[in-house]
Amino acid sequence: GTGGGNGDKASGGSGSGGSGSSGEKISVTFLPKNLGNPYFDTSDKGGKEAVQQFGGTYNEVGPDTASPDAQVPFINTAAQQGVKALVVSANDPKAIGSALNQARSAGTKVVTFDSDTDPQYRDLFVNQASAEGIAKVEVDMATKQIHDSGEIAILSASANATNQNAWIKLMKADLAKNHPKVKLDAVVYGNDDDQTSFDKTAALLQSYPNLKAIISPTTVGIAAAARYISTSNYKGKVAVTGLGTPNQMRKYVKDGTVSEFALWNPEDLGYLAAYAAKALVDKQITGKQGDTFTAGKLGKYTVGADSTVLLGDPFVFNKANIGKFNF
Amino acid sequence: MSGTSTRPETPAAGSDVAALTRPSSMSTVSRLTTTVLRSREIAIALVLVAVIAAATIKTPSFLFSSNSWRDLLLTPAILMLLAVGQAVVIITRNVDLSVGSVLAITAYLTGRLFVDNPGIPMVVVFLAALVVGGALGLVNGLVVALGKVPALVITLGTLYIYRGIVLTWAGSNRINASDMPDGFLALGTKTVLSIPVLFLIAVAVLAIVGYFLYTSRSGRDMYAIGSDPDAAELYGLRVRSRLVGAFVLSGALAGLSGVLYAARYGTISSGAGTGMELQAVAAVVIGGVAIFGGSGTVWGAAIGAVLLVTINRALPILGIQDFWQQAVVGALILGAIILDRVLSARRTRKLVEARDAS
Amino acid sequence: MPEPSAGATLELRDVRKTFGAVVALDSASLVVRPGSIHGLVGENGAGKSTLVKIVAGVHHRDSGDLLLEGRSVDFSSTAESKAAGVAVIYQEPTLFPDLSVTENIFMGRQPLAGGRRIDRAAMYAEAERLFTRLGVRLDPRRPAEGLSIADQQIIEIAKAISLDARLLIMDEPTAALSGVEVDRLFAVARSLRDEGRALIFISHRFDEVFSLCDTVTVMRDGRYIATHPVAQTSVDQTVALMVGREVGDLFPKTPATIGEPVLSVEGLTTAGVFHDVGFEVRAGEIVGLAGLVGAGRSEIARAVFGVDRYDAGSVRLRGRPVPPHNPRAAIRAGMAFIPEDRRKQGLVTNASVARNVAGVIRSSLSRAGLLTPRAESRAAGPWAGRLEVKTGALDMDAATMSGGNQQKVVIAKWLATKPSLLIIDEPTRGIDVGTKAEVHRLLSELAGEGLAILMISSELPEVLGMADRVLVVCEGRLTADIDRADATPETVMKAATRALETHR
Amino acid sequence: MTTTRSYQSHQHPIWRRVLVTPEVAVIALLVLVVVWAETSVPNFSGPLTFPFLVLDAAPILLIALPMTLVIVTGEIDLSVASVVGLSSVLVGMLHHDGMSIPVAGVIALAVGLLCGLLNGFLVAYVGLPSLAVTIGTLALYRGIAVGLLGTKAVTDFPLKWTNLAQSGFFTGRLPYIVVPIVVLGVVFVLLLHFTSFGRGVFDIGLNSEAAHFSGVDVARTKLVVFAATGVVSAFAGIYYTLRYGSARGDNATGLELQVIAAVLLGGVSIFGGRGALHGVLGGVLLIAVISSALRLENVTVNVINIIIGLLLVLSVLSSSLLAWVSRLRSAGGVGRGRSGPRARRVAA
Ligand SMILES: Nc1ncnc2c1ncn2[C@@H]1O[C@H](COP(=O)(O)OP(=O)(O)OP(=O)(O)O)[C@@H](O)[C@H]1O
Ligand SMILES: Nc1ncnc2c1ncn2[C@@H]1O[C@H](COP(=O)(O)OP(=O)(O)OP(=O)(O)O)[C@@H](O)[C@H]1O
Ligand SMILES: [Mg+2]
Ligand SMILES: [Mg+2]
Repeated sequence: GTGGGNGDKASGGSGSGGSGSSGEKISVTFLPKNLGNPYFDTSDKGGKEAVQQFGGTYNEVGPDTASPDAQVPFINTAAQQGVKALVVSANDPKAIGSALNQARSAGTKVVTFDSDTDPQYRDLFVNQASAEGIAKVEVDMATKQIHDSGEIAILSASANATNQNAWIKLMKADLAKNHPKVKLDAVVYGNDDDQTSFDKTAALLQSYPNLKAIISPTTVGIAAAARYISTSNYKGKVAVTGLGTPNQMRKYVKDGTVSEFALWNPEDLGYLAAYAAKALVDKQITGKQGDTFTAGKLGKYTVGADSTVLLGDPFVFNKANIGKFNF
Repeated sequence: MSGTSTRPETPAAGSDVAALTRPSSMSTVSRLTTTVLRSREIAIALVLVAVIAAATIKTPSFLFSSNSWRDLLLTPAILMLLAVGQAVVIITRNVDLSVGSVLAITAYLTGRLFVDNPGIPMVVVFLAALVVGGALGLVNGLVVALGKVPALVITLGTLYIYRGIVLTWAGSNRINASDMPDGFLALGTKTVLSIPVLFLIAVAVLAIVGYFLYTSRSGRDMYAIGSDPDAAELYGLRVRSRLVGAFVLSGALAGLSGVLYAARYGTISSGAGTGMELQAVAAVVIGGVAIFGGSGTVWGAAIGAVLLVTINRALPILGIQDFWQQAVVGALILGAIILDRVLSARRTRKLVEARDAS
Repeated sequence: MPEPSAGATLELRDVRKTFGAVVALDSASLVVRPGSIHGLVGENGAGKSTLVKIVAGVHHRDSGDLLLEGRSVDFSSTAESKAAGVAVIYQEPTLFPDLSVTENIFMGRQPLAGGRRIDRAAMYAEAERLFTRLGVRLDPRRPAEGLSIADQQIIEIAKAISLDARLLIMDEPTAALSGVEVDRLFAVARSLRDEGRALIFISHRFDEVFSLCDTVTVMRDGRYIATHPVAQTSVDQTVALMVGREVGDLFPKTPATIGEPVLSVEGLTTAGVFHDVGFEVRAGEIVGLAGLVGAGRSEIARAVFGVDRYDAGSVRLRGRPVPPHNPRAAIRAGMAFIPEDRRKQGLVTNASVARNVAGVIRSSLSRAGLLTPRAESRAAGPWAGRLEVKTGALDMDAATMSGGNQQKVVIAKWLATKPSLLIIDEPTRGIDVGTKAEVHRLLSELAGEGLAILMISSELPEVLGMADRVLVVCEGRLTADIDRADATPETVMKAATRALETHR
Repeated sequence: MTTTRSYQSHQHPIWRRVLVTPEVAVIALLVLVVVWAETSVPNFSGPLTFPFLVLDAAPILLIALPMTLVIVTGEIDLSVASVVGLSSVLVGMLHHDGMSIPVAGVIALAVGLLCGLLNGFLVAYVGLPSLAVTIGTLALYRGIAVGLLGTKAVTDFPLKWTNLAQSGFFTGRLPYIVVPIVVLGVVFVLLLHFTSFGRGVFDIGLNSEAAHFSGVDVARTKLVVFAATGVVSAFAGIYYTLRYGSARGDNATGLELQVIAAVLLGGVSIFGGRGALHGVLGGVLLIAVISSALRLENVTVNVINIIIGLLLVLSVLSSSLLAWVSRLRSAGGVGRGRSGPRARRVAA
């Protein structure tokens, strides 16, 4: 639910996109961190919608586990196939870099979304929200619920997740600076696995009996933490917040375990990434700061520093508004 | 004829050696107590108690907070079931590496049944998971028993195949807690007399399987087959059907754990249970079941599972950082098999010495 | 074809069985009557065990008739034959080491109490009864692990008897038993016969066959040859039928010039196994190591060669010390060791003849560190030839060969190392008379060439017939050193049981 | 004993011995798949296929070499992927602390050797079952790797070194990693198939007691093969780190099952004593080529999983199936076989 502008497909893109510079369809491959992850299911759905709108061919591939070495063969395959654009959420900022560069030298445009690589490996990064914005909204949600004092903990994805680690760093700084009475007890890692995240939550609560809130900046983690707490008598005593999808969290918002959590619209994220890819393929933009393009129904976007396009601010879901979303 | 009968220096009743070579010379009570006290199960249970005690002393809430007791029993329930099935298979000198993938299939099946058939009775879901798990185990068992091929290879193959099936079926779909009825999800945490239902299920299964292995002919056959498969064949034991039975049991229990997984974790994706097979084997090994079959009990395996899970929960409390936990678990497994080795070497030496002395 | 008989317990007619290209049984026939002990003899590979396994339902015959008490039967598993009253003691013991001896006896047919629950008390009581009948005192609750081979054989016998079988088949049950134990077994067998049961007894020891059996059937090359009442035939006649040709002298011992000491052992001790063992073997000499089974002869040999550790003592070969627990060093020093269990210790049965024969010398066959199959074949050929190993080609698996031929392969493998000392444990165990004579001739010939030979044997005639000197072991101690001239069954047996006498 | 017999070396002509083997079956299948992919999978015949294939398969290919020896001795090593992870972490940490890549690499290799020696010692000298031991060290080594690095991931490797792992001769057509693969491949083929040590490895797998009685140092041989597995896994870990330019504790998780699957697919018996390295090479490449071709066909990873699993099951079943078929055939024709070995024995 962010971004704005007109939804007219006639603006800019489709004219040159349908026929393309070379006269063939624009092939776009989406490579999420892993398959079987509903977050990417949703974002890729947005990507598919966009690609269909501008008349390209859409394809989604991915490994079954979220590890960089598993992603590399799919990047290689895309290069072999000579797809026009690859839209990827990186499992490691560096590890897939050389594969991406190989794909780029074979003529593929690389757009990262959700989780970035080092800038030299891609043409453009479509950022869901600024790291500062995400860190701030999470800290704000948590501290508000515990009246700005008490112990909290963070349940993250894997220990090496780029975006999570960046946010955690910013959260720590924010806490130290603006919330002196809030103590961060621990950061634990659930590896984006339901069971591990769930068991880690239980262990957290046991190790830190005075815990007042858990922040989980990952959709798998927040759902697992909410599930554990909703079935324990910590319910109502320990707050859970972070980044989650409405469908996963609906039950816990309704039963009062969770009062609010945040996310951008992943569908819009995929949609924007697809249009950004198209703009690159059409040579409408090159990734230079100040380039502009129109992303279908989302309207006009401008490339920022470091070849980054920002989707918008995170959106906060709560009991009042969650009913309006379905993803 | 037997030297034992003619030699003066038969071991005195009650001695160490006597417990091995002349158990009948002891009274029933002392025989039972010796057996129990010397058993591997007790050793593991003691380690478990020590771990719990240490963690509780450090942080009393480990045992005495409201949820702790419940979680202490609840968390290992799923691994216990897998370990019981795995133990039976390993006792027959086989191994079942496909259990993690079977769990994923039936966990997803559980979710799907609830999503596609609102109001479906829980019993039907449990039965469906048992049947599907059993059928997947049947495939393993038939291939291993009829093809006379190593179980390690076959179940490594079906590990991939079954995982591929659930990946195909589930795709990126994820079953969320809101997709399943509250009554079912409540099962994941419900307690009876402060004991979690899932744990009761696991213990009931454990008791039935343990009783069956000890007192039924087919149960004893499993030990015989694992002890010496060729001899079992010559003996006229129904080796094939017992092997198939062991794999069906393991599959069915993995199927059952799939349902429990759904109830407990509330979220099911195609990646559920990845890597659980090695944990189950590790629990069995820790529990004192010989990896080459023929000896050990499901009780040991179950205690091994509880120990494995509890250690993981106790380590952060004992001040071991999150990241080092796996290393500690590895050391625990090595310690357990080395201990087992020392004990069995001692036993063998005593038996041989007893023979030499006679 | 033996005379068919109306009252026969077991009757086989023209039974045939092939394993792939191997014809194990060509046309086997046998008639066994109730109340009789029927001897079955034949060379290695004659098909005796295969015949047994067909009756037991382990193998399925390709053609021919199998009748049990006149009815044609068709067993597809050992369970079926068991149910039909056939009990078998197989050539290889079939115990479950992890289980108690009682469970071993009653496996698969344990007495049941209510709810199909195993009635352990009844089972132990029944086992006690069996052991009493067999005159042994084994604890029914002890595990089978760690039992001596003789005790293992007792369990097999108890198992077979407890089946209350009409037909009891014993495939070389005495191979590992000592004299006393054999006598006890025979007593039980006779009492079973007197109860009207039928027994089949297979052995390579003719004295046993002739003292126990009333009828004997000879097989050769998978075929029925003849059946005679024991009273109407002789060992020589039977041997001639078995071999199908004349067997020369069984112990062709030729005198050899005895030279320098090759092996000298001093104060060899392993706690609980053997004590203060010291002896010498000279070039050209065959030293026999005699004693009861379990006396510890094999252990001494194994310690000397270095496959087992020892606690104290020294081993020297031609004056130079041989390091303990290091078979490689022993081989380098010039020792060769032919162990008692061919299939488990002597051979890699699933490897080719060439690889087996070249197995010990292969490191010397490699050029620049590299070894080729061709080099192995070339080295193996002459040795296999010298031993007259019967095989189609050098790359056949040793598993496909008969016991006698396998033994020749093992001997060839060790002779290829050109040793100065040969230790040979039970050189002819489970080997038929024809091959036996060949092995003996070979040993004699080797001694004549100046090889020092230490020969362990449980067959007294072999020891007396072949050895220049007999060392007797009793309970891990050397109790006598007897010259060929003075060695008689009486002197040897006396020394072999001396310690026992003093103990009592 | 004056007459000495002479023997033919082989019962079957050379073509039959060389061609009718499980290894050749795997290689034939590989050739078929390659032909199919070249002709009908779009883009497979492109210039990028080969280098990508080699770069991706390299760790499996490398580790499969010593793993074959381990499995031929009748043991198994499940800890290899954890050694890869540990070696990767060490290289990363040491490099991060200012050490040069070669020095860090040597230390990683040494630690890999230690890991292998620990496995080997517990299996060979303490006599523990390798399946249980290496499940333990799988957790132990991985745990140390993860513990050492925590949330950090070292990624700042010098281009010089990452290039070495990522590119190749002829503008990248032939990856440099081929060189160590070929060298180690030749070494291991010679070691297993053409040395006395290799014969010992087979003998141990077939009958370790008999091997011991024939002077094979069973324990030392096992120690050596486990140690070699540790070292090569560590080398694979270094390659892995540089290839992906990233040292993380969880690198190569799950690789052990892929390696074992490839080795078994290559015709090596899990019971030990049987197998050949050309078959293993075929097995690794077969999985790699199938995966690559199917990805190009946009077939998803789940189907690839299923196919690998099926291949594995069929590869072990095939010998049973063949035996079954030939039993059926021989049961049909009882009359034949009379002139078998028995006839020869009588004649002899
Ligand atoms: N399972 C089998 N596969 C192939 N060949 C076999 C098999 N079992 C037996 N044979 C072969 O059948 C023949 C008869 O073997 P069998 O074991 O019956 O002989 P035997 O008379 O019992 O000899 P021994 O006195 O050495 O025990 C031999 O040539 C043997 O190699
Ligand atoms: N059931 C068994 N389990 C393990 N080892 C055994 C078993 N039976 C025998 N042994 C070992 O094998 C050895 C050989 O046993 P055996 O009874 O043949 O006597 P021996 O010591 O070899 O003496 P000899 O060669 O004089 O007969 C035993 O001494 C023992 O060490
Ligand atoms: Mg026989
Ligand atoms: Mg002996």
